[in-house]
Amino acid sequence: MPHSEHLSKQFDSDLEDIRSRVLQMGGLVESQIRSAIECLSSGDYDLMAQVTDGDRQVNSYEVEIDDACAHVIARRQPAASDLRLIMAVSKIVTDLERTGDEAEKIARMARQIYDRGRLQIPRSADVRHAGELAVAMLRRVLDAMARLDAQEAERIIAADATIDGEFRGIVRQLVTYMMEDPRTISTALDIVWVAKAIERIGDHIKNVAEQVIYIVHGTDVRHTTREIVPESDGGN
Amino acid sequence: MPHSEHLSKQFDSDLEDIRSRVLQMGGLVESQIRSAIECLSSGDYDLMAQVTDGDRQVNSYEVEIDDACAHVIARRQPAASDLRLIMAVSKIVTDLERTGDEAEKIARMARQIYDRGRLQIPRSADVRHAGELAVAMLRRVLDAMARLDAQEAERIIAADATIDGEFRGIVRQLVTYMMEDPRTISTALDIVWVAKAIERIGDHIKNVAEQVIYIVHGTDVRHTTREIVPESDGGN
Amino acid sequence: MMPQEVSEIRMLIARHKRWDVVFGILGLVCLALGLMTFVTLFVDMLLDGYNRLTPEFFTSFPSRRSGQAGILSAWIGTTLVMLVTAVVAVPLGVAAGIYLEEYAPSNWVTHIIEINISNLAGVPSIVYGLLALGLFVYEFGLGQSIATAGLTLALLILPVVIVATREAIRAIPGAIREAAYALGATKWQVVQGHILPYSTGGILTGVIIGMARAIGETAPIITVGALTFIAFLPPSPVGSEFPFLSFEWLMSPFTVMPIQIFNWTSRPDPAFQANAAAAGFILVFMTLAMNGLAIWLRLRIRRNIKW
Amino acid sequence: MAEPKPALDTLPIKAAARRLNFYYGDFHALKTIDMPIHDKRVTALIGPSGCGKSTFLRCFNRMHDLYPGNRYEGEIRLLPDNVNLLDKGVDPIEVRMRLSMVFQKPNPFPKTIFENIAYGLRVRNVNKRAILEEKVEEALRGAALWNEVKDRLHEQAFNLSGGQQQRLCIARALATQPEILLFDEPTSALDPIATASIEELIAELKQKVTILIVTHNMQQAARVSDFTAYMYLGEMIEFGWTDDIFIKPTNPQTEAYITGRFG
Amino acid sequence: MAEPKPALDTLPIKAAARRLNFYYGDFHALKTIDMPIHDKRVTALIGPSGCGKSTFLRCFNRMHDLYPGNRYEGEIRLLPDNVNLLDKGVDPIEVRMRLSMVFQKPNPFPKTIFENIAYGLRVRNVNKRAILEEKVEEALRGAALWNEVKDRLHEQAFNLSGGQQQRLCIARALATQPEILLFDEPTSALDPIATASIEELIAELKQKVTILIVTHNMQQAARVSDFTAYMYLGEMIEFGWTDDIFIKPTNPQTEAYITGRFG
Amino acid sequence: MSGTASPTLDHPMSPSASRLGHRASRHFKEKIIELILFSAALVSVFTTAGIVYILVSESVVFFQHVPLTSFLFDTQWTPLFDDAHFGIMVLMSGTLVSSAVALLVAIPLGTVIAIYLSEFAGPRLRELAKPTLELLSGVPTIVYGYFALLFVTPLLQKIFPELPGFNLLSAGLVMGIMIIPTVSSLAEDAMRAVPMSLREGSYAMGATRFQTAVKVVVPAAFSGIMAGYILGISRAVGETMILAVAAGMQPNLTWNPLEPAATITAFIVQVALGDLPHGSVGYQTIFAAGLTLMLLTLVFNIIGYWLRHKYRERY
Amino acid sequence: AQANVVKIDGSSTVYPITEAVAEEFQKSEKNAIKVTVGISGTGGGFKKFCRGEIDISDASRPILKKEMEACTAAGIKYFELPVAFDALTVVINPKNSFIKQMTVAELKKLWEPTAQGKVMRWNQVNPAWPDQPVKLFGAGADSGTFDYFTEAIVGKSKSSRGDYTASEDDNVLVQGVTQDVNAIGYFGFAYYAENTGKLRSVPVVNPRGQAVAPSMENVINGSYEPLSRPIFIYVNEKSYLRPEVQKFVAYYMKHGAKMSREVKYVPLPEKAYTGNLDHLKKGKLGTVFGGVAEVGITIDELLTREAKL
Repeated sequence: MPHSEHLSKQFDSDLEDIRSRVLQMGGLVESQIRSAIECLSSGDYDLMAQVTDGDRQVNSYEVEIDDACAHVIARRQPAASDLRLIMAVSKIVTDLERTGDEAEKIARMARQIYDRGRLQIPRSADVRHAGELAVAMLRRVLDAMARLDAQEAERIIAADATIDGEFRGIVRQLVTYMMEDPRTISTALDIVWVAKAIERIGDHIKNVAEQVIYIVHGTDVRHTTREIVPESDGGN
Repeated sequence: MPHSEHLSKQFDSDLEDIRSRVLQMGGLVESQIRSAIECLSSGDYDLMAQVTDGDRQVNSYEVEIDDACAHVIARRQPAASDLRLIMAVSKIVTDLERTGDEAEKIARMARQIYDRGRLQIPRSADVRHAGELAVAMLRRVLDAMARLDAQEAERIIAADATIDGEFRGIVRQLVTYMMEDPRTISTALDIVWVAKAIERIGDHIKNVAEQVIYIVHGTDVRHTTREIVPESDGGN
Repeated sequence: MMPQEVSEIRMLIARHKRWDVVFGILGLVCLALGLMTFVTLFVDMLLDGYNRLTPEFFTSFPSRRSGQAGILSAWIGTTLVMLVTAVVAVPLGVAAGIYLEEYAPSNWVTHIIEINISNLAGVPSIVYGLLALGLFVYEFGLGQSIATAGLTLALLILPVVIVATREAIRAIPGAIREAAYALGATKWQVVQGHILPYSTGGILTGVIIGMARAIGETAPIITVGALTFIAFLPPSPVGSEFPFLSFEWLMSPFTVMPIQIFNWTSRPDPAFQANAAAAGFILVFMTLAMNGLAIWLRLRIRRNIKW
Repeated sequence: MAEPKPALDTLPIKAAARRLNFYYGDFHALKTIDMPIHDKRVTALIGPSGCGKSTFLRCFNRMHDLYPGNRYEGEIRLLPDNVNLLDKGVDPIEVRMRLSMVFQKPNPFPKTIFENIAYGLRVRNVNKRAILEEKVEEALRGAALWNEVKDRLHEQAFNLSGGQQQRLCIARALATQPEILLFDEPTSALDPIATASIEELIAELKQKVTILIVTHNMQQAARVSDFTAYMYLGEMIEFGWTDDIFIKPTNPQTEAYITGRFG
Repeated sequence: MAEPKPALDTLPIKAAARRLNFYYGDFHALKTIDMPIHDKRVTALIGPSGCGKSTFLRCFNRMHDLYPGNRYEGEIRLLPDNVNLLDKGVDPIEVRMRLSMVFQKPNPFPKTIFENIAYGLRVRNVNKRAILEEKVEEALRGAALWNEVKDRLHEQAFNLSGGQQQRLCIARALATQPEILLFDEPTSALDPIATASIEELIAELKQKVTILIVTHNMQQAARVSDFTAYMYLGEMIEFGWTDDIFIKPTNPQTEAYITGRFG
Repeated sequence: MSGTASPTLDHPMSPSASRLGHRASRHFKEKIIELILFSAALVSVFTTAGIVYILVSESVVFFQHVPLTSFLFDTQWTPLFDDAHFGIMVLMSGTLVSSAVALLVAIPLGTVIAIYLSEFAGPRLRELAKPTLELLSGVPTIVYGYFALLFVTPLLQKIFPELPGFNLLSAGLVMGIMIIPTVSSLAEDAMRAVPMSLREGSYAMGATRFQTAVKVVVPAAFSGIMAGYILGISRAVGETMILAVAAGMQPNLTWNPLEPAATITAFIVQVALGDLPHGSVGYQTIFAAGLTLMLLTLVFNIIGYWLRHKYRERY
Repeated sequence: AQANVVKIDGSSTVYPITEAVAEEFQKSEKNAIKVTVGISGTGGGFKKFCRGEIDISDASRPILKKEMEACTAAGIKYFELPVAFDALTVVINPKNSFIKQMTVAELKKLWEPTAQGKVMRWNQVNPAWPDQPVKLFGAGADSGTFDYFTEAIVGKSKSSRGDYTASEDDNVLVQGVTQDVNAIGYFGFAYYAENTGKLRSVPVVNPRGQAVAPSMENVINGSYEPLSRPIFIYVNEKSYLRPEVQKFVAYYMKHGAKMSREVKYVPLPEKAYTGNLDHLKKGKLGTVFGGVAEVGITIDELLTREAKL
């Protein structure tokens, strides 16, 4: 992929703008997830409200970037890597936005859990661990996108299985937990949703990683590796 | 929106091809959901396998249509309504594919439930009802897209709340159910996943409807109505 | 722009525009000077020769009596000489033009031919007279015949015809040529089917302008030694017996209009000056008609062929 | 790009056509056109061949006055002094001194690079060598040509490449510090690379000068302009932000043209 | 479009350049070019000005033979009879009878519409009125011009519009049933609407004839071709399916050109 | 196509074998035609060769009698006198002075008229004036000769009472008028060929008509204008009858246009008409003079050629 | 050569007479016989004559040695037939008041080569004349007129000053003298006779001391000396075998006197023409001048010489 500049500086700056906005958006989503997980363990209501606010910002990022993509296509007729970037970005922002939604959902669950007065959250360490895994993955995928590193993207796709595994483990343990004490069902179910959200974040990150590969190589890897990967049960 | 033809018949046929593929994909996804719901009540293993197979087809639709969109942009430099169509289609197929994934997930859950030997499924009527609602919504949104009917799309966006409501009801009842008989937790949780899948289908359909509005008016309605709509609890 | 700046600019413009007016007037004056000269000449000749412009003037032979003298042998001689000139110069000139534009490789031979032609165009007509005297009259033994005069004038206008042909051909866009070649046409097919038809108008215009120049030429014909009293007509080119065509006239002695004029102007009897004026008027009228024809052709072509 | 666009009526205006009609003899070429030209912005005129976009452009510096049988009606007001450029009392030469034009084909004069640019100044009776040199350099820098030609200012302009020639023409137009720069399909005779450099230049020039550009290449309008006006059969069909024209035009005719459905 | 594309080497080939070199005097214009021309497909040649794309195209019907100092090396094989078009023993006129060409600017002969099309046949000594009439109609239908001109076949070709003239030139090229149709920037002199109609025609023609087209307009190559070859400085940089060239070219130079990063 | 190549089945036209036969005769015919056309082109070379041969071979005889130095440097031209002098400078001066006078008329007037017609005049005036003007060069020169002698000279004598009846001035003036269309026509053509875009470029800078004409159009058309001048010079130098009639055939080494003088052409035509025995040295002088004239025009043409190449239009 | 055509070429001086004869002759023959008359000058005429291209050569002087040799070499024999007398006339502007007559010496002073650039004013020729510039007009140096005038006045053929306006076209000289009050020129009598209103002839003092004005009578009676000269036609012997040439020459001799007078030349006495016919009949070929041009031959002298042949 050429790193030289376009003849049109305006085009360069348009693309650069889009790229950096996507990374900003990714960074924001990353901190959203981190905060949401934090909410879960701290029960910090302010932070929860902050996450809700942050999601609005994530949403507006999505709208703006999509708009920018349409403008680049309309005004610049991008081709080859530029076109792939735009097409991929348009997909990526959807995934990032939905990741943001999941983060907000986690924060909302945290509020629900703390509203119920629960102070001890079942499997919170596991959830936290899974959450951190997701944050790390997101960071890696953003990095891969910034560096156009397709190999890293492939590793990220493979790593999604780990999160899926964590999720299945958490759900299995929560089921046991619920069976042991049916009164915890509501809370456990909230945790299940949190776990599900994290699992879903993993999926979105995987989607982003697939788009990174598309940007770099122009090959659509969706639904190819996935089918080789052993089927996950449960959520996905 | 002009219904006249392009000077380039090839362009016309490319666009027409994309449009009809999206509708075909939508039709396929619709039947996938229908079949999956059917699996749930009938426990028909063949049908379940069929849904799994069908999902592969949905996936390849997604890849093909995305490819076609990239080609139209690279080869035709679409503008205005054509550009909006392509951009929207690229978003729509993602949502349709994920809808397909959810259908497959429902079928997988059904298998899991029937594998466990359960013959009586809790809240199956409610689930079925929610599923039928989703199928109807999908049909409506495909229709709206075919007719470029933005008003219908707006109604569909509003209708998503109904499915969300159904979902919350099902979950609430399942929690009660689980509390009553903790042994049913596994199965009930499967049903929760099914309900969640249907709820999620509703979300995807809503996304599609938003894109239909974008196609018609060029206005991005995402994250606008949503924030006015009262917050849903639970899944989303 | 500041207001005072605007007013400054307005003054500047006014000053510059004064030149437009001055030059416009100057141009008109110059133009009028040229045109007036022509008109003066023309009218002067008409007035001087008016009384001689009778039908008999055209049907009478020259005579020592100014009142009986006419231009019959002169205008027929001129016509025949022009015929020879055209018949020789047009095919040669057009062929040479076609060769140079369509066939000639870019080598020293072509270069020499090209430089040579542009030089010939500037060679004084009297030098052609010397050539004709040495070559046609003495070497070829053609004598002071219509053939000699025709050939001499043909050589004289050959560069004009070649240049006109080349220019007419050059005006045909290369794209037309390429189109024809691309359809598999041979070079000659291209020339025959396209180059010639499309350049005909331009060539004709050039030929007529060349002929208009030749018709008034005096010096080379004098040099050849053709200042002659001729009171008879050359043999008719059309015979009543087989083969009906005769070329005897080619070798016939002749006189032409400018020679007749020259002759008359050098007569002691001033009455001949009127004859000269009348003949001059007719000659100018002939060139006028030829130029008119050329202009008409040029306009017609401009209307019919657009690239 | 993605910042919200200011409302049209809050933007400063450099010129405005008001009920402009134009006739070539009996032919009604421009029909009651109203259009603002926003200050320090690029406005593109697009439309199919014969739609009148070039005709409209050429009204701005009264080029039509050069040929007989042409007639204007209505006004083109130039701000801030609110003079009607089409007024009979306004000298077209004065108009042309205030609005420069760049043509379809690069048309440098058969002079040196320096003299080409100095021409406009000399026409204004600026003849001092020092001033000329300063202005020429300034104009060449403005047209992003200085570095390429500074060592050969006294060579013939024809030795430049097509794209350089066109930039020279832009420099020539800039040298007189025009209030509006008119471009009449400035890249239609250039290859894509030269075209890109001209477009790039236009993007830079709008920092300093108001630009009106006619282009038959829709994509070019999309690339370079802030505003786009779509014309058809001598009428102004739609005027708006370029982004809006190209993504969500409001007029079905504009839509048809933009999407290649014209007919 | 989205059906899987067949592997390149399984497609039938109409012609192939093999180690083709071309020299204008001392200038090495084409450098060892190898390229297939697939049968009944549109192959586009793109690249910046001076890259040799037109030069390459003009090798196919030996147009370079018209001008002195040009020299070919290598082969262009025409299938199925496997003749080398560049062979000294092969008459360029014969080559031109088998491969027709359409030029940059519409170049109808200043003759009637009928005679324009009949010309190629007449050159082949076809002079029977009935046959000519039949072939002319066929060619005009093939060029989608019949309906527009059938009532004025004996009018001057210059009375047609630019786009019609170019379609007439295409009809003229078609009349002799060429094996390959060569287009040398066929729309660069046309407005967008006429361009669209020519592109449309090319799309239809490929049902019947193999097409090789040179275009300076990348987007046009993208629109009309099945295959695209990118040339630069006389070399063939990349050849492949148009979709691949425009979405995922493999060569960085191609990528740079396609994305407008050329330099 | 090579002879062994398989026939092209898909080609609608005749099979390749017959095409090959066709081709052989085609090539033969093409070659013959080319040869014919080439011969036609050679005629011009033969013409020049003939001129040079005639002039040189006769001049050689002349120069056997007259040393080249005296031909070039003698200040008298009396080849037919008993005391014969052969100073070609005498005729040359007459030729150059008359040409200079003619060009002083034709070049400014011709140029002004060309600029006026091309840049100032309306199309109707142009369409009318140009061909009418061209008629000036169609008038037989003998007519001009008497016009100069009988009309212009008396007119000039009102201004210069000392002016002799025969003089270079009046002949030159009339010759100049005759040459005007040669200059103006070519110059105007060259100016019209300057693309409108250049003019528009200038007007768009705020230039007036005059500024545009003088600063842009004229420089752009310079080479074509030069071509007109050169052709004008050639015509002036080669003009015969006007000078023979009106300049006074007096071999007079002078640079003063108010005096009578003989020119090369006038001398040639005078001798050609005279009673001189052919083959005499006196008679051969006309060839030496002709050769000089030819060389003179050659020099001008070469200068013109060089100028045209140096200032070729590139717009 | 063409049948039935009598080809004549040569001197412009003889031309008017020959032309007039030819015109009348053709009329009398009802155009059955064609006659062409060219003007190539005497030299040009002899060149053609000695190449056998023409039948008759007009000559304003006798055939010269060189030409005789050429004719001999080509095997051409000829009859020499004097046809008229020409009187070279010295003319001045009618407004010239001081010249009444001129002597040969004065003319010589004016025209001799040494005068070139020196004798520029009238008073240098004759102190009695005013201090006015002299404007000279004369025949072209290639003409028989010039040869004769220089021989007669300066004493040596072709010996003349060069700074005068020379013209082959005598009308040009007429114009020159007419336009300039200080002009003096010389040319054939015919041109003076046609322009008596515009010119004044100068009586020249003859060897007998009489100032004689040029006129028909004075030439015929031999008093106009030394500026009168005979003019000739030369007839190719072989051509004379052709009946049309015979008829033409006969016609010429019969009507020559009348025609000469008509075109303002001095006719020879009748016996001269009959003598010529006699020569033709007897086949008397050749010239009586021996290849040199002489001056001052009177009609009588001429007749005597011719008779001797």
